[in-house]
Amino acid sequence: MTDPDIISEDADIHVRANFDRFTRAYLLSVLSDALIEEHRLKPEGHHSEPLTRLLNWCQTRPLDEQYAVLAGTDGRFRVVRLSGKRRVPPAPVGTESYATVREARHAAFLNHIKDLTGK
Amino acid sequence: MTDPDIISEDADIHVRANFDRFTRAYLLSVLSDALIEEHRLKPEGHHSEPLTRLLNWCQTRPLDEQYAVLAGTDGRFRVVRLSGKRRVPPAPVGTESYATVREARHAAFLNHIKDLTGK
Amino acid sequence: MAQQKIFGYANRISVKQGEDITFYVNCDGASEAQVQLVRLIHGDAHEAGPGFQEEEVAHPANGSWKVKKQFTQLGSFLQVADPDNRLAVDGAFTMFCHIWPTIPKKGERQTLMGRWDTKNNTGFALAINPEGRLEFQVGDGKEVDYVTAELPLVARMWYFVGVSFDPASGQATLYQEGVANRYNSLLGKVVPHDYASHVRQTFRFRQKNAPSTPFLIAGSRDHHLLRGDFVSDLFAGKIDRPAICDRVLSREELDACKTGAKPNAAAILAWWDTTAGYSDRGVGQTVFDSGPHGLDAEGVNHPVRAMTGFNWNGRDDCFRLAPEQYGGIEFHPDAVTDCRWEETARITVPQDLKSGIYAMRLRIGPGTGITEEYIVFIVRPAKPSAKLCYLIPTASYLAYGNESLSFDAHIIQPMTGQPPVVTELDVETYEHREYGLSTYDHFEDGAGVCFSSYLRPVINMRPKYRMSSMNITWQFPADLSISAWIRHQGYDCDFITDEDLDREGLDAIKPYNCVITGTHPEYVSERMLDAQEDFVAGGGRLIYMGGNGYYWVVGFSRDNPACMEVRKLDSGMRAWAAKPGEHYLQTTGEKSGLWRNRGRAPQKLTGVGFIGEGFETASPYRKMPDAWHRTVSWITEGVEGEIIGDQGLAYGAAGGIELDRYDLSLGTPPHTKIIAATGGHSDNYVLVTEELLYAYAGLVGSLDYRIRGDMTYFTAPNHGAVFCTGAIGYGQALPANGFDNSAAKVLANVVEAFIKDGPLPGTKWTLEEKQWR
Amino acid sequence: MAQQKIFGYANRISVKQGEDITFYVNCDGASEAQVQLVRLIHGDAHEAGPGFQEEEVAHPANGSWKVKKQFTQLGSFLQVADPDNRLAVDGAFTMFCHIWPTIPKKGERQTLMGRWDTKNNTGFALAINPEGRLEFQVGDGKEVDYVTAELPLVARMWYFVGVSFDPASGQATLYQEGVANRYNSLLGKVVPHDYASHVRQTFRFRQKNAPSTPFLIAGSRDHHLLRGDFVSDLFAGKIDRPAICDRVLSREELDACKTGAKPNAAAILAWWDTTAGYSDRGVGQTVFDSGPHGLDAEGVNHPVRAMTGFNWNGRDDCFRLAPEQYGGIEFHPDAVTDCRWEETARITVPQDLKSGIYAMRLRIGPGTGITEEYIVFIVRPAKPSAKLCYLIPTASYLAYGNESLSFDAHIIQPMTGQPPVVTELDVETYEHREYGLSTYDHFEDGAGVCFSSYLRPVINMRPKYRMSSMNITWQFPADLSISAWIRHQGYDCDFITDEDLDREGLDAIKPYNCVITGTHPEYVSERMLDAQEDFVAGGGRLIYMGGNGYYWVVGFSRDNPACMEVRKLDSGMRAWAAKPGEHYLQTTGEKSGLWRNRGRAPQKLTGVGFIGEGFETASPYRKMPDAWHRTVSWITEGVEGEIIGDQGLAYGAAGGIELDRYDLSLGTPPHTKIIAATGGHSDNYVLVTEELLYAYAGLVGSLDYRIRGDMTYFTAPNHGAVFCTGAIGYGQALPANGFDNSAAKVLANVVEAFIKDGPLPGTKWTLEEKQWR
Repeated sequence: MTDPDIISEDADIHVRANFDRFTRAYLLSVLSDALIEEHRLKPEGHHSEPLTRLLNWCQTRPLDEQYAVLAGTDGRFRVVRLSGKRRVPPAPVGTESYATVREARHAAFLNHIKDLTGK
Repeated sequence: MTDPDIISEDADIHVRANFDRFTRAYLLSVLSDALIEEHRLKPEGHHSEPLTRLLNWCQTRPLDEQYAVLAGTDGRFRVVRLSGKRRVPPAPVGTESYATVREARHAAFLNHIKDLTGK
Repeated sequence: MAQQKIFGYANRISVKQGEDITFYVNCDGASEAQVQLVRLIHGDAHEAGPGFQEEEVAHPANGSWKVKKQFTQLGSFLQVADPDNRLAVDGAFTMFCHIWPTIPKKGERQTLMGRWDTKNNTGFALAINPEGRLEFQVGDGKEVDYVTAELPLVARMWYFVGVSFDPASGQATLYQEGVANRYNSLLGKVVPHDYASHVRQTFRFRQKNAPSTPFLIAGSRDHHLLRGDFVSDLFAGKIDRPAICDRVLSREELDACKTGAKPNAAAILAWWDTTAGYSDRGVGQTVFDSGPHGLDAEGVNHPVRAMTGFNWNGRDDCFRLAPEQYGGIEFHPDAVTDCRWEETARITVPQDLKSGIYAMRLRIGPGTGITEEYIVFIVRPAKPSAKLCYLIPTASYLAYGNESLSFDAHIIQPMTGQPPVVTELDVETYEHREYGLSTYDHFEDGAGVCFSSYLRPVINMRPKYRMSSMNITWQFPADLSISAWIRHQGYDCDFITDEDLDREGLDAIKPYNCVITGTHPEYVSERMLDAQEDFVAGGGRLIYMGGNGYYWVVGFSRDNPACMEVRKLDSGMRAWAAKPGEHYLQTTGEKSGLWRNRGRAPQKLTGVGFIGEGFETASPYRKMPDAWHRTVSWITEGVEGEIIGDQGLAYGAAGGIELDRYDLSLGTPPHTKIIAATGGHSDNYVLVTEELLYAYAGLVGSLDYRIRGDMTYFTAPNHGAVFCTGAIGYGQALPANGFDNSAAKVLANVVEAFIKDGPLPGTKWTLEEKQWR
Repeated sequence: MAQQKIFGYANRISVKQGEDITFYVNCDGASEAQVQLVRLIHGDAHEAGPGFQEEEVAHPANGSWKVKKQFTQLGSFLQVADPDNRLAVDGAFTMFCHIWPTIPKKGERQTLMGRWDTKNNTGFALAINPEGRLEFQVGDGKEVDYVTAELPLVARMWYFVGVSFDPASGQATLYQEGVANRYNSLLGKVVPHDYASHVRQTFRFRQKNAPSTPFLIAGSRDHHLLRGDFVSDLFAGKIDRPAICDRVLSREELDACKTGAKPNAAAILAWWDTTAGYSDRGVGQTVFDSGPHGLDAEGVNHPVRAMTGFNWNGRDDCFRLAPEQYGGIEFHPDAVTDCRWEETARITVPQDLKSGIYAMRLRIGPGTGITEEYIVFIVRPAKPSAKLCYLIPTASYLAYGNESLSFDAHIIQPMTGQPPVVTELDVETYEHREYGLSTYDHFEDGAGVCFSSYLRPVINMRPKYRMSSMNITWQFPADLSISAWIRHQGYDCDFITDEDLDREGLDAIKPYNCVITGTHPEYVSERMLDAQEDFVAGGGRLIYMGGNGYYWVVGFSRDNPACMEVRKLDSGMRAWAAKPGEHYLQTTGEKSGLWRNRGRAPQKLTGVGFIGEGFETASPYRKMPDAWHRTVSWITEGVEGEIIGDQGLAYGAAGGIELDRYDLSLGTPPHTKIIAATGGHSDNYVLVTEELLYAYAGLVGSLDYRIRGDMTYFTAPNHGAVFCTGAIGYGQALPANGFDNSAAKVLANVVEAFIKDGPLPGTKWTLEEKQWR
């Protein structure tokens, strides 16, 4: 054995990337203002099939691509992005704050959409 | 203890009946010729949400309300109904026979619809 | 004319050139069968493949065999060897045992113990009557007297029951007390029920003891004009420490026996110590009498041992920790592990019969459906000669033997997504049920079936058969698609079975360069696993052709390799779950369940392991980036584009049914390459339960990237290697388009490399590359 | 000014009137804290309820406390008691052990064993260097010499490693060999990797042994100006049978030690027999030295025992079957089970302080967020006096103590369906992590956390706290909704804790007519379960207010009730799964996992057990036909129509979060009545994994009728009874609309009936009815 570097690449990543490519293509094909409005009006409970699939994609993205809501001591809510690294706290996303958890959660959702569309 | 009849009624049945009542009401509200045609054209794989829910209801009905396809020695296929009782063979449903498994499976589906609508 | 049907089995599933094999046949409606030895080429009539193919083989045994109706003793029970009839007690006696009945209100009588002749009404027996009440009876051949408890027994509760009878006074006294503790029974002490009953009655009649009546536990002697003697009134449930004494025991004495204490030694005629005989390697079928006469009892049709007894404390959850708490023996009236038919014929396998998959084909009348039988067996070479070896997964055939999921399993239609497609053969077998159950079935009382044997007709281990719930071939008939392909390719190949591997270990496969498995080698003993691991580590090449393989821990007892044991535990995709405390194989003393949960996930040997399953549809594979790596590009040579396996006999593509995945965290060798993978399956495909820590919505094919089959490859020491297809459907894809398809092409590349001596293709690169990637 | 923050804990979670309790406080940015004893009334600020409420209580300790910065020793390790410094070896020596490293390439040094002072570079130690290679070093206070293995260690593989050093020649010889077998390690023998390394080097320097340096296993001595001495270079992984000898052992001698053999007795300085001390009741924190000097080692922060050792054979899957295979001790650099801070204050609980839930409130600076701390404790009556007893589920509080699912668990968002709502407190705790983890978390090396203690700040066991992933109250703060309701109703009520019940058994609750639980009493020891079963069977009335209760088997050791142990096994809704062979509690010797899998499903005691869970939404209950039965109609008296619990602080209704179901097959008493049930939940509600045999699509709230909470009732012997709400959300529903709502009405009916002496309402009918229905 010449180079016993056993911390090898995880080939699982190839399969995941391939799956994600197809999933994003589908999601981009169904994404619409109406879908976003559906989430804004009712972020929880039963949704249309495209929104259900979109939310599933959002929720299962890697930890460092996940958003959370930070409840500030000022009573307002902000969007933060998880680090995905132990002990590394989440980082602020933008500067806006929201009056309700629901609005902030929708803002987190919009950040996922931004990541999806690259816009 | 005056009458130790411990083979008591299963109260779970009440809850199931209640759930089934609501489910049937929903299914009747979405049932349409188009839905039946959707199944006829493509009985397997991905379906619309109403058909997915309808098929879930069909597939999870009690065993004695389930249908199977009997492949005859004549090369044709018939619909039978399961007995739900051990060692009791399924019973024929109607007299029709079908040239393909797919057609017979759709016929089994139509029997579920009949049970649902009571027609 | 009676309905015509013919069924049979053989004494062996694997036989070497030059050895003998014996056949047992049961026939209704005919006295002669047309018999032909055939080599089985392909099993499935699917229009995308070559169709059913067999090859008739000349043999002196071909022609006509005399056949007859044969009878099967259903049900497990204990038969006491009592040559001196010491238990033919004419005087006073007491009988007792602990019981855990499962269907007390069965509507049929269930004998617990005694010496009773049902036909002639002679003898004595302690039983549960059809209404579920404890009952004792004596009969003198004309009249029968009964004493019956006041209240029915509650299912799945432990009781101590007994009876004393004094012929002098005629007094018969029933003793019934509940012995439930916090753990051993279905219900706890918060339930306001009084389980006790003590009834005394004076009988008018006395027992008459016919000399030929056996003392039985969990059944009684019966007789039928055509059939002769057999055992009926079978009991469903557990019995612990049955005993018989030669006098009336007092209430106080029985109170002591209730705790498990032995009665005064002088009184004992027999006291079967159901906890004796355990070692850390398991326990056998003999139940030892610790009384003065050594009247040991022998289990028929595998009463289940290593089961918790009346005194199980909930803490010692393995019989090896506390055998004294494992006196429970579980009986099932619908168990059968050996039909014990009379021999119909015995043949010698010709020395020059090529190793392969054969059957004795028997036909009566029209010779189709249930008037045609194939008794399948594998012919091994007397001496290994090929480079390639096809390891036939007979343990897995046993596991599925005579499964009836389509009729009995409420979950099967939600799983498969479609109504089953059943045949006359399925209906016939289901209705009569005389050939027993599979490890996917439950006994009538709800217990999972843990023993399966081939000493009975196994209707789904034959060509032309499709699993009715899925409407595709499964196990044996599916594996014929692989052997058909091997033959089509012209590879020289030896055939062996799981049974051979379990018995002989590494020696069985050491002579070969390459071992190829069946489509679904799911059931594996430790010896089978050790042999394959040693084979690969020693330079052998393994092709794992299936999905959901190397999954269950099973055991075979040395003295009866025809019978396999498995316990399905708290994890895995499984038809049933063993009760707490009953997770260890009585056959070997090992914990059963998933190999993954024993520290040997399939990934450690093969690189992949079970991740998802689905039916209705299948998908092709797509090449992954590793496919083009120069160390492995030879595998997909000749396959243009990214797609592999877009045809097949199982739902139209190679990547389907049960799927296996690469997972470094479960022991996939770190340098394993994913050559190709399926993905984007329909939502009928679901994640396997053992992958779930927390369930959540969305664990289905279209949403979870983990649900896919991985085609993988890695190199092992000494020029060894392992290639996996990652899906069951791959085998059924081989015959598509006249064996000319991309799945077959890839496999041919691998087989042809693997059977060659010396270094593997691509290895010249590894000297200048990182070995581990 | 430094950031201000204050955290604390107490030495007890339950204290009787008149007893003492000690507080430990750590404060940054202040030297004084404003302290006030408060009774906690309600915890959640939710607008649908009464909001946060506390009551200040006069006490001499109120006022100002001196506080300071305190330090926490993170990490588990073994400290050797060596008062005579016998291990301060100046001459030749050999050290060795078996190891199973989990993150060898950690980027930080990990000491395996030795006597090393990191600050002064003195002593000797065998370690893993930051690049993952075995390394031995000696230091004389100025210079350090190293010898390093040629190749890095592979994670989760067993090795035998050692070093010999001869100061005379300066020769240091490293010994490293792989000892993986078929079961004990991540990878099998099919992986072509050579694990061995043998390196010899001649050192220029020699060890200097400072008298004060301790001999440590899995860490080494460090020093910090403010903090003083502490332990750093902590090791992650297992160590088995470490030893030190007073001369150079030959290669052949070490080859023998590799198999587990002891070296020649004359050479041994210490040989820690990590397999000694096991009994069938577990093993403690002392590791015994079987060498000549008896230099026993003591575990700090609960190194995990009852773990498989290097020689585990895969067959003996419990330490009670083969303790000699259970020498593995698992270390985690991020474990902490006792902060061991200096005492800040001690107070006496006034004799007349009403039993209830109290806290010492500490504030610095602004006194909000992390500048406010509540150290919670329960005050028990010196002598029971009420009819009603609130059993506070402190074992379950421990289990969730400081959980960080929102940050670390990839599955939490798919589960909850929504992004978490985190606070400054959550972020602060996550970032610093000095207060340890919950049994829902993993250590940095991926192992699940099996010990949790309250001898550390527990940030989610305080008022005002919401679980961030769900944005509702959970455990302690949710249970305040029940105590607020009890107070609102004016019921006289005594409070006790799981800890009291585990220690005292039935005696702790026997005086009461009725015991009411918290919203989620999920973690239960055998003694706690026995006590409640005996209570009900003896005529007590139990109100189980929660969902997913009586679920996990946990253990407390007698000598340290502050620390709970649980192992999460192959089944159940769980954050992690213990490895094969490591399923038994080191604390008690019992198999851990689900009570259901031990033969004591929650249904046997309560009538219901865990069936489904979901978040985002909740639903009300609907009355089932039994509700109108004349024996139980009193329960819903005053509730018009069919709906119960359509308001609440947790997702707006009483029927939500975790749900429990009636199931006769799991031991629900057959005469149990379902008064009402939820149902038709959203598809975020899923079936629990332990209910799954085969997974299939559609096991979600809107499709599977089993996913619901059952409100049930049954009578027990001696006027006993059990009432269950069947859902966690019920407790949080009580305060809705000023405590005036249908859920509260039903519960009031039940409590008022249950606290009365004598027969229960409805029982007059049972004499003329079937008892069992």
